[in-house]
Amino acid sequence: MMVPLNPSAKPTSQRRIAEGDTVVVYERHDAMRAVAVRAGGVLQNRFGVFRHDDWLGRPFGCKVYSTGGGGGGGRGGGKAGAGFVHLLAPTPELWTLVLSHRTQILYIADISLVVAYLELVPGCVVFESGTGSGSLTTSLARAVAPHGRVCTFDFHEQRATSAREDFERNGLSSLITVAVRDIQSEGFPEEQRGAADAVFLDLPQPWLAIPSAGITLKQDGVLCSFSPCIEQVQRACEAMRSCFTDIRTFEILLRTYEVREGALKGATDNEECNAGPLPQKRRRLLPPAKTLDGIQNSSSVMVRPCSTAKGHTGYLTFARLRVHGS
Amino acid sequence: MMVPLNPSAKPTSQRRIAEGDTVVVYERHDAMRAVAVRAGGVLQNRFGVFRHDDWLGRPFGCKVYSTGGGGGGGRGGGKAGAGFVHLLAPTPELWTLVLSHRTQILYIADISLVVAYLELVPGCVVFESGTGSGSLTTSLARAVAPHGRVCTFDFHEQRATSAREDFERNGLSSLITVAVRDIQSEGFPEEQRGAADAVFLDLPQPWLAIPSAGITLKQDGVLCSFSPCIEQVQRACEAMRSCFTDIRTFEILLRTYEVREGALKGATDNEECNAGPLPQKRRRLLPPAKTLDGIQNSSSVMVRPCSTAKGHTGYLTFARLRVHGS
Amino acid sequence: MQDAADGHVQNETRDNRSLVDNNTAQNLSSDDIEAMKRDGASGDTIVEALIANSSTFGKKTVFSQEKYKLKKQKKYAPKVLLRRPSTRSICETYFKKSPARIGFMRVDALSLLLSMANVGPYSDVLVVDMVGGLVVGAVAERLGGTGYVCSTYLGSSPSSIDIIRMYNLSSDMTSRIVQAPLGDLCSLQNSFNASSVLKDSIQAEGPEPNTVPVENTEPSIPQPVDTTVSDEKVQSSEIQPTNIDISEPTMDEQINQDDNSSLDCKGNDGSSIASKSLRAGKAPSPERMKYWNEHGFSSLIVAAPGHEVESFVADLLPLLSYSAPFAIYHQYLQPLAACMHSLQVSKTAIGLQISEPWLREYQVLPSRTHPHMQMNAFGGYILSGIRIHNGDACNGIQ
Amino acid sequence: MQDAADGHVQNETRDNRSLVDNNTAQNLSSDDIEAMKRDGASGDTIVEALIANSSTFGKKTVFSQEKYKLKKQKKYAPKVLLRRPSTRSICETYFKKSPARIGFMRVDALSLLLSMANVGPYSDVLVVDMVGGLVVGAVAERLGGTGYVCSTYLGSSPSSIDIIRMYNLSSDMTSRIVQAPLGDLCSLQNSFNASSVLKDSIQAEGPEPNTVPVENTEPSIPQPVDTTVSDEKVQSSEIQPTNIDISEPTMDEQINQDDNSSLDCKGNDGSSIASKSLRAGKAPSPERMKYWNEHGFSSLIVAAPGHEVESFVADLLPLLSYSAPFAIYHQYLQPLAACMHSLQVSKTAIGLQISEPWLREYQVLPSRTHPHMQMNAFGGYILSGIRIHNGDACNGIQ
Repeated sequence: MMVPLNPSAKPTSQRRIAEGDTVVVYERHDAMRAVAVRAGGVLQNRFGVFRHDDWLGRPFGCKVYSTGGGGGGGRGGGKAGAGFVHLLAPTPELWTLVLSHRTQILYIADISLVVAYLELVPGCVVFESGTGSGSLTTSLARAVAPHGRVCTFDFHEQRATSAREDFERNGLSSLITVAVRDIQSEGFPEEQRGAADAVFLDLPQPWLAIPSAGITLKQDGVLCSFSPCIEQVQRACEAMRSCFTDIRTFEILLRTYEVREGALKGATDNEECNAGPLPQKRRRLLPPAKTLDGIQNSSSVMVRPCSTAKGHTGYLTFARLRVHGS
Repeated sequence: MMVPLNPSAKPTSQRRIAEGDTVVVYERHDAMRAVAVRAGGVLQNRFGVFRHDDWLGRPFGCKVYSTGGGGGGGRGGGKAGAGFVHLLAPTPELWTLVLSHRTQILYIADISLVVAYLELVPGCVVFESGTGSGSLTTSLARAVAPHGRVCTFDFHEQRATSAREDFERNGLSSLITVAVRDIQSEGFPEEQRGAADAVFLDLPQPWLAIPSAGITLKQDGVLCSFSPCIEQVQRACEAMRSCFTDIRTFEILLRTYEVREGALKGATDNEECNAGPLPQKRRRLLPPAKTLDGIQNSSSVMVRPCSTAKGHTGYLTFARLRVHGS
Repeated sequence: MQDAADGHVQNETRDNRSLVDNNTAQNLSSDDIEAMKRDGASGDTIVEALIANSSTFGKKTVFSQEKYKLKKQKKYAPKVLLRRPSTRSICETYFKKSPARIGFMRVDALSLLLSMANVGPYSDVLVVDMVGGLVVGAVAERLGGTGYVCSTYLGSSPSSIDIIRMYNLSSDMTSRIVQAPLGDLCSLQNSFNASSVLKDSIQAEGPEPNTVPVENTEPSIPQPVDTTVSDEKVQSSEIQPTNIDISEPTMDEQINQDDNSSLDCKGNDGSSIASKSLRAGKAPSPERMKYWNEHGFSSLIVAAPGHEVESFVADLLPLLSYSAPFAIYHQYLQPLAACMHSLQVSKTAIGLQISEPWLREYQVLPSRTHPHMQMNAFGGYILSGIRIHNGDACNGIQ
Repeated sequence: MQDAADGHVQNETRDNRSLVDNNTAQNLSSDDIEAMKRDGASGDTIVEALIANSSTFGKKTVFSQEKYKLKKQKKYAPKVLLRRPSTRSICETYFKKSPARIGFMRVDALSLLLSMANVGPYSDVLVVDMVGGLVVGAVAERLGGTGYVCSTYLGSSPSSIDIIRMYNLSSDMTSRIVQAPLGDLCSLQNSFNASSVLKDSIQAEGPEPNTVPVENTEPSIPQPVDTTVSDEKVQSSEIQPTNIDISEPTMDEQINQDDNSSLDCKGNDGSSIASKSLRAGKAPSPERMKYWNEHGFSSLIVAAPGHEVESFVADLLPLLSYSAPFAIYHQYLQPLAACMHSLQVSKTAIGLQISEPWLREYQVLPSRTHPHMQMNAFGGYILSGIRIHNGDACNGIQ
């Protein structure tokens, strides 16, 4: 259960992996997958063959080894030749990294800003369209649990069905309702008028849904619209100005850093520095290591930004429904 | 002379400050001003009164003291009570920090990207509109000197005159021609057809000047348009698509870092850590220093980004004039 | 923003070519303005007078006109917004008014900490909060009266968590905030003897260190939060990361008293809110301590921006459940790098990543859309990861 | 970009609600495509066939249609651009193809170095280039055959400056590139005896260390630059900052041979370009060494991204004129911080600042304008400042 609805449902050091649990199999930071544990089940990856039966009764966070056959190329590990992985308890953050991409998804930076700026707390009711791959939906559910509710809409039938299955598998069904509906042309259901503390829109033409979002929100409720292109933001802001206030547009990026045990070359050997150069031909033929004389090494942990990063995900526009008479 | 047109004109350790020189008086990183040195001249600032006569014959980069009267509050300095400043040789970078702002100006990050992407090298001819405060113009002049030329245009008469005076004072007159002309409505002068290696536009409606820029450029010449708002960029790009190729829009920001001799508190004293807490009332009354027991200090040079920075200057769109038949 | 000021740049015929920069354009002197103020003129009236007396206003472009107006309005007729406090507004206000107090933690960094530490219902979140209580309050808000936030501290003196008073916490939510010295948690962890565990924690429970009285005792009738903090309390926040002035901000966000409807559904999911003399930051009960010792905390957040965190984290990590995520905030990169490196070497955590959020706000207006010209260029660094069971034998704890 | 594809999102009636993700939309198999290739079909033909055989293309939005087309075009019909080399294109290419070779120096960082070091006509620029010659070449381009770029190095073995062969340098410009060991420059500086100065520098001039033959001997008829570098030369670039693969990039920028018109005015301002066997990286003449000893260099650029720079800079700074600016590039922040701190303490420089350029490219297209989704998140750090006379007596040098 990804978001525990009672204290005993959460993964602790004493809670053991049982049949039916979803675990996140961690190979590397950028290589994970979600696996539903079942008796007799088998996972095969580049580190070998892993039997689910070996996982039952172990705590989340444990390290499990492949069973001989096909092992090879493992990540070191104690047992001869056997590869290993770690079995993690699923969280909305891990889910975002392992879910099937049915659409472009939101990642942790946008998600956490959305939850904070929508001012979601337990008990809130939040509406979302479209559901997409359910990446944000899962975090919305955690934010409003245990007594709140997420109503999410997608016009794409297959997508809604897949999302519903995912939520079911992750134990979120009691928090999330998935409906098939084209919010851009039909708006949110009339009967939900004034029901939402917050509304989130990730639509190609958000301006079409904004009047309906205004009707669906409680007074002073917060709307967020996510769009990759600035033209969508411009039209959305224009549509918001009549009924919304405090309209603010943000962009959030995450810069990541890489760490290594470093060794910068020094330059303190002044005698060498003052010596005349040797004939150039001979120097060229020396192997590189031999020419590093006069250079000292100093060692420490070095850190620098990673070279590549997501340069843009989208713009987040937040606005608050104007309170009558203000 | 800010951009030397012969080897003897540059400021070296043997070239002394002489009457008529412009010096940059440096108080602090963010407090500088340009001063024309003249016999009998006097500079008064918060550090006291400085007599130009004391500066004559000294090298650029030297430290000079105020003459008693009004000194006070100096920056330490050796001589009792006297404040001091440093006298620097002007460069286009320093000029950008001391010039009179007649308009919004371009700063070093945008300027250096413009010079690189316009592929300016000595001998180039570059057209600019508007001249504004002449911040970019000065860097363009350095890039094309000694044999190139900058033709700059501004529709604002007073501004053009002031810029011309600045260039004169900085010894750039032989490199820069300033003309009063509304490039948006009149375009660049017809007789300059095909004369420019590069054209730079900083205009509210750049799209109006782009056809003329195309006519003024040599084949394969590079155009740059600077605009603060994205709508200007969108219209400019649209106007460029008919005659230009390789249209690329950039934004450049400069993040600055602050350095200090740091002392992070450590947390290695485990015995203290295990002791029970003292009654809370008494603790509150102790001065802060006394409650820091159990904490060790480790010292090093710490660096972190400065809190505030320019968040946006403008977008730079570069494009290359399409070569006939390509 | 004025919807009327829609003038598109491209349709302008006015420009500023004839404006001469001689500072004589305004006919109203500063004495005149002072006199108007003395006579009780409103800010809006003064702005109108300034416009009427500007010889150049009419010649300016629409864009410049509006810029002028906004500038003058900001100076003479500032607007005040009333709004209920939330993590968002509390963090934004502190970041603007006294960023050093909260270790330069911007709201996006705080939001990331909460996500990265998987804070949700029934979480038992271990927190080191040396940012005045900002993190403790934010976690309590997310817990919504379930689970626990256990604020731990080094040595014998708890860190100040005064900022939790700014949050609109119900008594139910406040009761979920406990404080315990790290030593007690560690000694529990190290002892396999349940009785010594209980002894230690009972000892800790005695004095209720640094208990913060919560003003807001009746959450069903929200009160404006207390905006001033006594000198004594400011002094007690002794572990501030830097030495800059840490005067308390004046919160302009206040509870909107006429707007209970939207508050009703939130924060206090119908449970008991009756207890009057509620206090945050009690010591946890022995049973609670025993539970945490056996089950581990569900996650960890460290916000000690003036401290080395490497050894800190080495002590804290064993207190977590296996598979529990953690997030460590810092204003400097190097301490996090050192910490990440030692975690990599010790193989006690995986999924390690140092990240820095980069937040940008935009002005979106017809024909003049661009990022804000001034920005907060720095909101802090975060090291995140997941505690793992690093033994090869995997059938029990420890 | 296709001007025809102007379809505004808001006028669309098609959307992707009926698209089912089952990977059966393309009726052309990869075997079919291979067969077309063997038959010599052009890339454009293959793209058209793919579109014609896509069962869903017609149902896609205009936006998705174009995205599909561009993606397929990129795969099957890549375009090649021919262009003359410049600092911009050389740096961009290396940054893309082998960033470690140039110490992750992005073009905006390189541009900043040139500005911050005030590189212009008649400059005497002292350079430490451990980025393969990228900086030396860029400085030579800006000097345009005036002044000097003196590439100095530690120890006895000069750093490789092979990349200067990628620049379109005239013989005049190339002759302005000299190389001298730092020891020679320092010993000159330390000796007040002019004769010893000359002796040292004459000794240095003998062997012409690491002279790089310049292929491009007739700049009036530009030749395509040589894109391969022998193994021997790659090996000789021994002071590479990191250990990743430093294979030479294939330059897709080449000299546009039919476009001499715009080249004529640039780079070789009419002066002698006759010398055939020109070499870059000779030792400077004794007279030149004497001049620099007396007058100092006009500025300094250090690009030693794998080195501690603090002690380096301590040796280099005295070689500059008073008031000369300097700019030090690094891929790590901490060495620059240490260097900045020691310069602050020693009071040998002012105007000290560490900055990091942050470059972002945008897609500007009707209804779909946004920053590029992928970016180079890092282009290096720069410490800049100005050397000052730190003595109180200010009437002479030293």
